[in-house]
Amino acid sequence: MSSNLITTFKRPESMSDNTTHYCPGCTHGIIHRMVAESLDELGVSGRSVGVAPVGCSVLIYNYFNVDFIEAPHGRAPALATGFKRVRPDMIVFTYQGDGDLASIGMGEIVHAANRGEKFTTIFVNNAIYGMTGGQMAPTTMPNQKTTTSPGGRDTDKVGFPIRMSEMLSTLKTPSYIARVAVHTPLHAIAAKKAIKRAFQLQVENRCFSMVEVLSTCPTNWGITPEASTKWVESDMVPYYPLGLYSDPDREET
Amino acid sequence: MSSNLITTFKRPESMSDNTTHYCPGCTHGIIHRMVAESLDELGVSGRSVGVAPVGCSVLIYNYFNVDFIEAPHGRAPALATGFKRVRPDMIVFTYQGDGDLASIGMGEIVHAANRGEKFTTIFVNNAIYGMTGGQMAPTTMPNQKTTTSPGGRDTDKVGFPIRMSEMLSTLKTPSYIARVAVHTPLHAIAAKKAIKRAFQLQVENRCFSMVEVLSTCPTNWGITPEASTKWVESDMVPYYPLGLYSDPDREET
Amino acid sequence: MPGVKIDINYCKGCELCVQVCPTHILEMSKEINLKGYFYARLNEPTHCIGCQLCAIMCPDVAIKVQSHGTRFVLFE
Amino acid sequence: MPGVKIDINYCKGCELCVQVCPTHILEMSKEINLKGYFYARLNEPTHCIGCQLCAIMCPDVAIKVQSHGTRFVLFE
Amino acid sequence: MSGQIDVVFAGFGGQGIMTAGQLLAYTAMEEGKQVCWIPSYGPEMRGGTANCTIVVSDTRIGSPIINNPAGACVFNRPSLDKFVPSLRAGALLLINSSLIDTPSGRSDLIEVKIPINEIAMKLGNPKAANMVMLAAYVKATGVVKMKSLENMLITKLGHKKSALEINKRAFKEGAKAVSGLQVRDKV
Amino acid sequence: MSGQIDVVFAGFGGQGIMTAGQLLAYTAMEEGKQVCWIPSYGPEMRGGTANCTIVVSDTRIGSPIINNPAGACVFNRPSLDKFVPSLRAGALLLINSSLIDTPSGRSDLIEVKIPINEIAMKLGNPKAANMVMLAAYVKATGVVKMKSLENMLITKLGHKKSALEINKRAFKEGAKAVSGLQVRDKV
Amino acid sequence: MTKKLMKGNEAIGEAAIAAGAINYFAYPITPQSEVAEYLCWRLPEVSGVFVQGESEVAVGNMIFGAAASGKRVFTTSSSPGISLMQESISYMAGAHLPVVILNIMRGGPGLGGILPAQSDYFQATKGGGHGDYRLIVLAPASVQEAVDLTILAFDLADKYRNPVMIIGDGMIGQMMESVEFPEKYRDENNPDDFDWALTGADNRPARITKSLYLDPKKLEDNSIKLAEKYKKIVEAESRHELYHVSNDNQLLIISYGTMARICQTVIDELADEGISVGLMRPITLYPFPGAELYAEATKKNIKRVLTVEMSMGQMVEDVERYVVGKKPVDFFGRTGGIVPTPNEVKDKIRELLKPSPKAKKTKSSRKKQIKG
Amino acid sequence: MTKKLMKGNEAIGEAAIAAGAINYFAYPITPQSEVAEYLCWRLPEVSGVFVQGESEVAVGNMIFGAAASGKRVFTTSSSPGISLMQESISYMAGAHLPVVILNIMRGGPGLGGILPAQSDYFQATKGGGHGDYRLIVLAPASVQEAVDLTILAFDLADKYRNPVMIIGDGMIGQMMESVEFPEKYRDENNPDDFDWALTGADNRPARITKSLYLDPKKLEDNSIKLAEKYKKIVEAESRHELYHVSNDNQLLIISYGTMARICQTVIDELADEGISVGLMRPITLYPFPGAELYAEATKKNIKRVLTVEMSMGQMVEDVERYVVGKKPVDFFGRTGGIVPTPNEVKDKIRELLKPSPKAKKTKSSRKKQIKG
Ligand SMILES: Cc1ncc(C[n+]2csc(CCOP(=O)(O)OP(=O)(O)O)c2C)c(N)n1
Ligand SMILES: Cc1ncc(C[n+]2csc(CCOP(=O)(O)OP(=O)(O)O)c2C)c(N)n1
Ligand code: SF4
Ligand code: SF4
Ligand code: SF4
Ligand code: SF4
Ligand code: SF4
Ligand code: SF4
Ligand SMILES: [Mg+2]
Ligand SMILES: [Mg+2]
Repeated sequence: MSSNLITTFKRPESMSDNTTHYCPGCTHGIIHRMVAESLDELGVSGRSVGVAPVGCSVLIYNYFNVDFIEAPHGRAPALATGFKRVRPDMIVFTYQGDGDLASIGMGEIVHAANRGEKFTTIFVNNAIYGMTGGQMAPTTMPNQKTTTSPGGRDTDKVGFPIRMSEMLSTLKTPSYIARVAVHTPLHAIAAKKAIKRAFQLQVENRCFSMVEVLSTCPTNWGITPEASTKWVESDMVPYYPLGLYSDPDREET
Repeated sequence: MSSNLITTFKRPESMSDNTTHYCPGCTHGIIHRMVAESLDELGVSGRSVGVAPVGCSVLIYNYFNVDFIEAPHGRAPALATGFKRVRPDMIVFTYQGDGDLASIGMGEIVHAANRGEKFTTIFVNNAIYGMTGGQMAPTTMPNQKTTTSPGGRDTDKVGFPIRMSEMLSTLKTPSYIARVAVHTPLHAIAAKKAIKRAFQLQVENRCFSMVEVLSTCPTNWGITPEASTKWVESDMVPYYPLGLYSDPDREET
Repeated sequence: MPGVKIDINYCKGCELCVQVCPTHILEMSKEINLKGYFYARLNEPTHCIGCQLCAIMCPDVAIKVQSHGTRFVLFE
Repeated sequence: MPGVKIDINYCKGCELCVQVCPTHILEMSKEINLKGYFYARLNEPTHCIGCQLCAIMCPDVAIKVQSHGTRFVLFE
Repeated sequence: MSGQIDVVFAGFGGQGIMTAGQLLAYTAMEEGKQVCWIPSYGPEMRGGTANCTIVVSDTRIGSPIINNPAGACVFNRPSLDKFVPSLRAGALLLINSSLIDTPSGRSDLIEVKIPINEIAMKLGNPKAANMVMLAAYVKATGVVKMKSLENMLITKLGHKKSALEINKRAFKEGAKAVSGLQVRDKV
Repeated sequence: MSGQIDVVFAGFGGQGIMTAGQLLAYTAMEEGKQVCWIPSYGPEMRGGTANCTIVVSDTRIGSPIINNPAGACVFNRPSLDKFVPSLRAGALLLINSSLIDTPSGRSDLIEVKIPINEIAMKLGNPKAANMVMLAAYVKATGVVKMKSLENMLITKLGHKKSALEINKRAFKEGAKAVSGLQVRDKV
Repeated sequence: MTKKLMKGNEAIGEAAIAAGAINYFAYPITPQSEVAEYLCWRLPEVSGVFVQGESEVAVGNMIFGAAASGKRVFTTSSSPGISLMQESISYMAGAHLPVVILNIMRGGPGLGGILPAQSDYFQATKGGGHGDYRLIVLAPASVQEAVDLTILAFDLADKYRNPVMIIGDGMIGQMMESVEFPEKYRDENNPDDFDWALTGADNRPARITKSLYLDPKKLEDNSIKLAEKYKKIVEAESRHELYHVSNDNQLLIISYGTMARICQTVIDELADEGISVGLMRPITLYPFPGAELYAEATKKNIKRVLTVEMSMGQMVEDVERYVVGKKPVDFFGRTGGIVPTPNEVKDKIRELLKPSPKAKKTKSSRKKQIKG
Repeated sequence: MTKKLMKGNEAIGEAAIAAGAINYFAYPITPQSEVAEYLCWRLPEVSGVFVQGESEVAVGNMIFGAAASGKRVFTTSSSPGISLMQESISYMAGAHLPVVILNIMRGGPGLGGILPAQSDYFQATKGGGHGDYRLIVLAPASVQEAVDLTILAFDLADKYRNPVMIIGDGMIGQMMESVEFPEKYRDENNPDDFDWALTGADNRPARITKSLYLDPKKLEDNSIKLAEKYKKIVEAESRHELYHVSNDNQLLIISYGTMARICQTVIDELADEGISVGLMRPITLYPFPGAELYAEATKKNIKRVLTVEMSMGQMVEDVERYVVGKKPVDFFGRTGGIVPTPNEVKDKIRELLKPSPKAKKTKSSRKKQIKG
């Protein structure tokens, strides 16, 4: 390439040089990158603290040049609450899977959102428990096969998938809540915008912010990375509509 | 009274003869009566099991001629799930306060509702922790004074009261969810109807059912029983609109 | 003639029944019951219309209502 | 001429970049990298339009994109 | 006073039992004594009985729980029944005769009946009954000086002039009720 | 075989390490022996190395963890490096020469190189490499009878005729690869 | 009875079914998720109940509710998940409810790791929850024993109306060994057989399953009732196994679970070297076979008592308590997922038995170690 | 320093402020809700943080997150609430985080009651959570000592980077006694003083607060690091008090917290009867003053050692362990909210010291009791 070329896309500063342990094609990596870019662009990575979940992304701290706490399974919002309350000058975020946030951590996320804790949650919904080998999550799609729903999720017995963004946006406390996806570049660009806005609102000390990101788990879905992106579009998006669910700037209803 | 008089209102069979430990004018007692009447009218008290919460109504089992389990604080829906799954032929209900259900027990109620567990929850919302002496609950009204919000609930710091019926009715799994009140006889009559329908749906093995009942706590609100009923009308009902939030018969949205 | 029977030992003197009686015939006694509460009592029994409102509101289910003929159901 | 640089030791061979490249110039190598994956590589460098789609989709942030002049932002 | 002195204040919720006991405790502390006030609290619900024990001592206090108190101020009947059997021989028993019409039935106690509710009513504030009782106890035992007690009252109520006045008068009446009695050495 | 015999199967995920080991364990059990199969599992993520230890014995098995195995079937290079040092003197080491080009470097082992991937490829199913290795090990040690192994294969794969055939042929090839070798008494 | 080669986790699941405990509630956690993955398809075959709870807190309470029915209920988890059940376990013990809980222990504290460990001994045997209560604690050393003890666990739970915990390490869960199940599987409990089960107050007074007693005398009575039960359990249910115990032994090893099997190999190999060592393997960790330990440890020939655990030293406290200073008590342990090899244990024993002129042989080496 | 008459619960709240621990997270539970009710208005006066969490599970994790900042954090609860914190406590210990947790114990197990008890000794000292970890455990006997130990607790937590638990019974919480606070309140910690606090990775490598080590060697290293810390704590931090200990003592009482004060009265009253009894009161329950106990208990004049607890017998296991059979160890306890009276304890002692011809005086009466 000639010398007047400039770099338009590169690894964000906030990311470390380590390669990840994620499976090939797992979109956790894309979401990591967007978080790092947001911290970079807002210039806050030096005063940020992430809270890692238990789930495939438990080792997220290995991939960031940012301080991190490792939370017990599901409790990241409680840790983030504790940290942010004593250090309101810092930028705090949790990064949580769907098992972590929507199953065991339900109480903690609802209450953190309801108290209006001023941290940011990146909620990676891949409709399954990735780390433990593909068990059913509260977000698993109807009829989706998992190791604990070998005949497919039976909604008569275990109910329908929980839509966290919809649920949390019923709370009256102001918040920013959006659902995005990363299965195509266009979706990914929108996702990045939402994530950045979530952090931006925290920088402005406005409100609790959460971005739910539809993500893939090729390994436990048992299909290729490409097929996984297709499945997000064909099966997940219709049930989990993308969009803005709550915004502090929006007129209250 | 002359001999052709018939009794039109009396203590329901399912209630025991014990006097309650509730404070004078506390509407927990009215709600107890309605639960007992519903069991009587449906003829199911002999095959019912109640799950008591931790809260002022922890001793509910002393006032019913019905089998009961005493749950840890907030976990009644999990106990009810366990019991009902192994004895689907029995009628199972939880009776829970707002601290119990909406604070510590958030995870359990959301997931029981979402799995569509076929039991009934009577949710007594008195906007305070009664039993422990009047601390703030997630349902405490904005500016309401409690022993842990002596300056009144500050929504900037702790958020707005949680509206459980609204939140749970966002779940796609079919359910029956209604909010009622008992501060006037007319409201009480509607409340009784809702409670009976909740049990009726369980008898028909239809769905999870929950009735949220706005209730009073004269003692910890620090006002008379009469003033308490007024406060329900003036302060609680506007924030907690009464009505049907979810019904399995209703067209899905 | 319809009427109510108040079991004074259940009564805790909350006065909710007194507030709701449409005929204003309930009042609080000057004596206390075993538990030390001033209890509710029927002042003018003949005016009772058997509407059950008092009973419906009584948190302690202390009130029994009797009426003529078939069960008189006001609100169903 | 815009272009991409793929750090083959980050690449896990997921092929997501290959799928999204609008000019179809990415392909998988026949060799494996240190980790044992067939990695992505640029087939016809001259056709790259620097659109970044590959980089945006790469879960392993293995791709760097370079372009002429001011930063070319396609989608903002 | 020398050594350790202990007393139980007992009645039902709302009679100001805890406050009376605490005022005694504050005063004793102010006089430089070791002191321990401990309530007996019931179930997490309202109502029911209330009582507290106060131990005052010149030296370090051992057990805050007293098997056989040297004094009891009983405000209602159930409290009389509850505490009389455990009082040590020679103990001082002050009975609220406004609400209790039976005697203790023991012959080894110094027993004084005081109609504290009526006295308080006369003073114009039924809520001052507890102060009548407290003053009677203090006067009779000398556990603390009456003057100290009054000073403590001023410290606590200084800003509420009217309440202060009534309570001061209640002190006088209480002291009067046991005038002549001096059990200082016995307890 | 007499006494106890133990072996490690080691390679990376996807090479059928666990399956081969389990088939051996099933067969030994069917022959009436005591048997213990234990995997070594890594972090909760995918990929990486995989290995399992099989202990076969006529009597009750003590430790399922073997310090110094009497046998090792290594499927890739990292496994060779990992297990060679711990093998006991005289142990049988079967090396997958399709992926490993270095020798063990020890002189006190019975070392056999078998290009199992190539053999399997020739048989038309690269996935049968593990069966080639298994058969070679069984043939060389006699830990179980080849016939028993085949019977077990039939039990497990009876319904999948084509897979059965290929695996049977893999057995033959594996056995052939160690023909002449008999370490029965050594291990 | 036919033999099957099965993974410990799956065999335990099948054993529960054999015991008539077809009501299972669990939340996934490595290294025991296979129990759920097995039972989620196996239970429907026997008309059983399988529920994946939303958390271990919920699961602890689901089994609580289910157990009140009089039916047999089962859950499985691993260390952090068991910590989350402590409140419910205390409640179930207080309410005299029979449940069986399996803890496939992993390395701790905290998130720790997923490899085998035995560092939850204290939690299991002393009660990680609040109040005066005890669990019956069983520790299998092989897949077959895991099956047998699982079945026993349900019997003990029903007999004493007390929660029973089976503790195993990751090895027990992941190992495949041959196992036999009973010819005839037990039927589900009939709730009507119990005078405490909640079956509906039809023609009988209502029953209450509870642990609250606002009257302290009644609450103490409940604790005394529990204590009397534990006394019976201590008298009747202590189980252990001796291995190579003889009057030639110079040293007695105390070890449980798979660790004890490794010690068996140690003993066999040391015997070849002419060093005679015996093993006492507690099968019940509560009740701890204390009297039996005392009897063995105080035999004249025993010079020292060595406790071997996959922990920093937990059971050793009980060993010290029961050996009451009669013999020096030593400890060897690895933790965090590291399984001590026979060689390491042998080295430790050789060192302990080495006649050293300066070291006072009667002093516990444990004193020099970390303790408290 | 001026004296104040204060309730234990409130005094402890004020003591935390004095220690610079102005970050408080809690969930209401009797009999300690007054701590929160006090701090909710008192903390804003000192620009502190007060958060009422949604549950004890959440609170345990809020203090976890807050502690990672390097600031001093505090929580208070009572028995069932403490059980719910076990997972987070194990995590915080594993991550070497300093926090202080107060447990005002109530009767258990289960919902139990709300009256004073000491039945969470095991949970506090052995670790109710999973894995090899320990808490430093302090047990005050008076309101003043509650204040002093609360301040000490924060110092110890910071010094050792380990959670510290203060355990008191309902009496400590409800009692009013006169207390003195330090003249000068301590400032908040400055997070920059610590090389582990999360202050933002600005111009330095990122820091991680964690307990996961997938490599078992590293996980074991963490356990060893913890164990070495505990060894130091055992060596340096054991605290106890002796009362009326002399060569005339026939019997030695071991008792802690307010129970020990009741025993002081017992000792005074028995002295009047001519019976000489001494008391050893552990102030630190972990580290347990074991060597000191051994020294006192083995003195020639001591005939028996009596452990007195408000439980069915928990600390007595440690007493047995440290007395190593040198003297008979007896136990007296009441539980469920019943506080033993001095008379009961005196009766027990008189009975124990009665020269009985048939009873073998050297046998522990505890053997006859419920144990295991
Ligand atoms: C208390 C507790 N329970 C269970 C586990 C086991 N566990 C680890 S990760 C996980 C689920 C992860 O799923 P998810 O949150 O969806 O994240 P993903 O791996 O899919 O990204 C579970 C159940 C644990 N570590 N701790
Ligand atoms: C684990 C646990 N945490 C806290 C408590 C203390 N506690 C008892 S009842 C209660 C709140 C009750 O409030 P609510 O549920 O609203 O019922 P109410 O008394 O108002 O009817 C609390 C916090 C407890 N018993 N257990
Ligand atoms: S298991 Fe699924 S979620 Fe986890 S790294 Fe692999 S693909 Fe991603
Ligand atoms: S405290 Fe409140 S909720 Fe409880 S019984 Fe009294 S009035 Fe009712
Ligand atoms: S029944 Fe109606 S009229 Fe009669 S007393 Fe009651 S409220 Fe009044
Ligand atoms: S409503 Fe019931 S309790 Fe209240 S005053 Fe009337 S009769 Fe008495
Ligand atoms: S920048 Fe665009 S054109 Fe160039 S390789 Fe990537 S996707 Fe293809
Ligand atoms: S998207 Fe990234 S990891 Fe995947 S093949 Fe392309 S360069 Fe490799
Ligand atoms: Mg997931
Ligand atoms: Mg409430």
